[in-house]
Amino acid sequence: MAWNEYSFGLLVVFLAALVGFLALARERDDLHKLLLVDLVEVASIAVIALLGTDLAEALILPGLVVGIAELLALSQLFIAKEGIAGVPARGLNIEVVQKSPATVIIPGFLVVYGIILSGFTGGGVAALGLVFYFMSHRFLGDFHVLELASGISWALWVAAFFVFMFAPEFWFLALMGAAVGILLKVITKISLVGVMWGEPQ
Amino acid sequence: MTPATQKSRALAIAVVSALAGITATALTLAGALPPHADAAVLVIAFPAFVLGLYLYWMAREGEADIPFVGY
Amino acid sequence: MNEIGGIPLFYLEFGDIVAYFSPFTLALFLLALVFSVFVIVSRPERQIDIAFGADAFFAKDISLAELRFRRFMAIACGLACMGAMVTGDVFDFTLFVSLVGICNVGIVAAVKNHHVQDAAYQYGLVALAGTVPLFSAAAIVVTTTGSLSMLELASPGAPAVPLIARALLVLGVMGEGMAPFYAAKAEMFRAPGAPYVIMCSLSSLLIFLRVTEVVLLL
Amino acid sequence: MIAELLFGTFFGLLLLGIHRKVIARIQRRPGPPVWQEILHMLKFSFKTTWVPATASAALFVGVVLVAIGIWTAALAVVLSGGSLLIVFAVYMLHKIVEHGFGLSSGSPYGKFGGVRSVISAASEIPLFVSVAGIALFTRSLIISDIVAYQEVHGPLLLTVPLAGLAMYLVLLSKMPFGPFSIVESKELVSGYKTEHFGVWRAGLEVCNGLKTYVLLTTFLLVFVGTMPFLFLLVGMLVLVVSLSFVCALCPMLSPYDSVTVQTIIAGLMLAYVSILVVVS
Repeated sequence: MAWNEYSFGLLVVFLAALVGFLALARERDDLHKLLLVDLVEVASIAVIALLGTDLAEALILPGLVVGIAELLALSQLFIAKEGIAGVPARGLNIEVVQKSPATVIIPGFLVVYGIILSGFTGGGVAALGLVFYFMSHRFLGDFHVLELASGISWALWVAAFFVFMFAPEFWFLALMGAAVGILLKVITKISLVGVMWGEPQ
Repeated sequence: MTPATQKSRALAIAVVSALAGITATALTLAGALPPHADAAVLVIAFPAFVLGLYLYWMAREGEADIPFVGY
Repeated sequence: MNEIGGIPLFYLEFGDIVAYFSPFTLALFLLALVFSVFVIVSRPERQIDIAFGADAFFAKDISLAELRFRRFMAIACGLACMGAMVTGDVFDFTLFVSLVGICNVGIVAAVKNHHVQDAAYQYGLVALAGTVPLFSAAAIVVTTTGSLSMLELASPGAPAVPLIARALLVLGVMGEGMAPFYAAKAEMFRAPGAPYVIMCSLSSLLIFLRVTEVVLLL
Repeated sequence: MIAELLFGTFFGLLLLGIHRKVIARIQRRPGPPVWQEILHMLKFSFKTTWVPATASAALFVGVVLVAIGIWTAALAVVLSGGSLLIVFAVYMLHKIVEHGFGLSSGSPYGKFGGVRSVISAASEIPLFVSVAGIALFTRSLIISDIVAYQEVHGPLLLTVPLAGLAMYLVLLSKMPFGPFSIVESKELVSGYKTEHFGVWRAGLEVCNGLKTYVLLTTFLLVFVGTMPFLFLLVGMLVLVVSLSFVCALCPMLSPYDSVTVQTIIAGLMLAYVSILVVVS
């Protein structure tokens, strides 16, 4: 078998995974095990990334989604199992952060730039701005509006894919729909992280 | 549901599934139906026939015996 | 070695992703469907426990909220299974398999029993670790052959799939709940709610049967 | 196919009756008459039947239908010379049936029977070893192809005897009163069948008859090849008697030992098939 860049990359990734698994085998604490499994999971994403084409990006996304879903499910289960639900969380109670206009300007800039970028990356950039905003200003509104927006934009994204499949002649419409859908989806979903950071006690 | 209707319903299940199975096998022997269609019909009809028939002849129409109430 | 599970009866095309129904996959698909229907129509049983040291027994009841959640997870598990049975795409197969893993955890996670939750957690860790060989296998398949379609890979003249990819695929599926990794899973079956718990063992058997076909096909 | 179906059920039950008789004679008991299992099936079908109050009704009844249905499908596949993989899938899914029987009633005895059937998952691995062994030589898993291969090259039992042994162990772990039948052992009353009485039990007996017939037919077709119908029946009888000797002479293992022994066998078989792969 010829040794090329791919084989070496694979070897390195498998070594990394092996190290992760060894750590996993030695670890006894349940929470640490979960964190280590997440670390090992990165190796599998790296194997896909070694593909080195656009297809890799298309495969990483669902792989990542499934991995994160499992991780979330397990952390929820861990919380239930250890009975640590209902522990109060505190927000960032820093006066400068709460009063400074920079906490409005920077998110504003990021959101506008993100919308111009559009798509998954744009969503990520805009979401970063919103996370920053929500973290510095306590958000006391209704999460359900955000979740609703996220759900509807997700449906838009899926609908756009159906257009690609069954009516390819409207590809431009579908492309725009998918771009806007994923933008809104990623913005709203990630900004929830900022919201969840601190709830008033 | 009265015991009598239960009994007749079990009989109906048994008869219908038996007819379905026999028809499918006959049609297959005559060459009108592919063998896997016959198998598909029988996979559903045979269990239904077995349980329908047994439930039919198990069921009592009249009053049940006085149950044994212990020593 | 082309027609492992019999000659495919029909193909269902979604763009370039083809789901195919051979007698083998169709039979497995129908079984997953039948048990999903059981999950929908049947109420959970009331498990009887004997109190040790006393002449007494008690029945466990499942609350409505718990029932709803577990029924939902069991149906999701059934759907993921059906997907894994008929898909003709290696990567889709691995995704469905890891989805089955999540759903299996979800089915028993709502049970208020420490042993069951602990077993579910340990099983979840193994299942999560199992996604590593699964995704690696799919990635290696597509890198070495340039295709993820099982039908293309099975056709004569297709580039050979390396042995390591097949081995990783089997290893990943075993991680989702087959011997010898089922040790944590057996404890999950303590949980009451027969229709849902059966979905756990059914799903891992079905994906194992399917992976046998996939590995022989590639 | 109806004739084969009915014949298979009754002949399978007769074989199970012979199995009991042979075991009894080896153990110097008179034993029941050979048609006892057929009588059993009929007797249960006349008994008063209802669904227990604690049971999950749809599953309780549905699993009986599934049990008969999957083995009907397996018989159809064997008769039409379809894929061997389907027969083995049905064999593995029988575990789900046992599990369903055990859990659906809510009885602790049934539950333990069902859980035991799940923990003996290692008993299936020899199955895949025999599949792999066969596939290596015949390059096909379609039963008709395997039969055709044997007409040219002679019985597979002589070519891959250890794959045959693996399949024999698989048959053994599904025979009643065997060393591995921990799922219906007596400390659990009747194991997973405890709560299925009356008509439901009769349905299970039908399934057992059919299962025995299908598994023995598969073994003979796959490892010995095609033969006249009468020879097939004689071959099944010989197989059953040999299985009865094993069952009569081996005590039932404890659940832990059963799983350990099955795992060891599975490991040995896996090593064997990897050697086969390397050699070929």
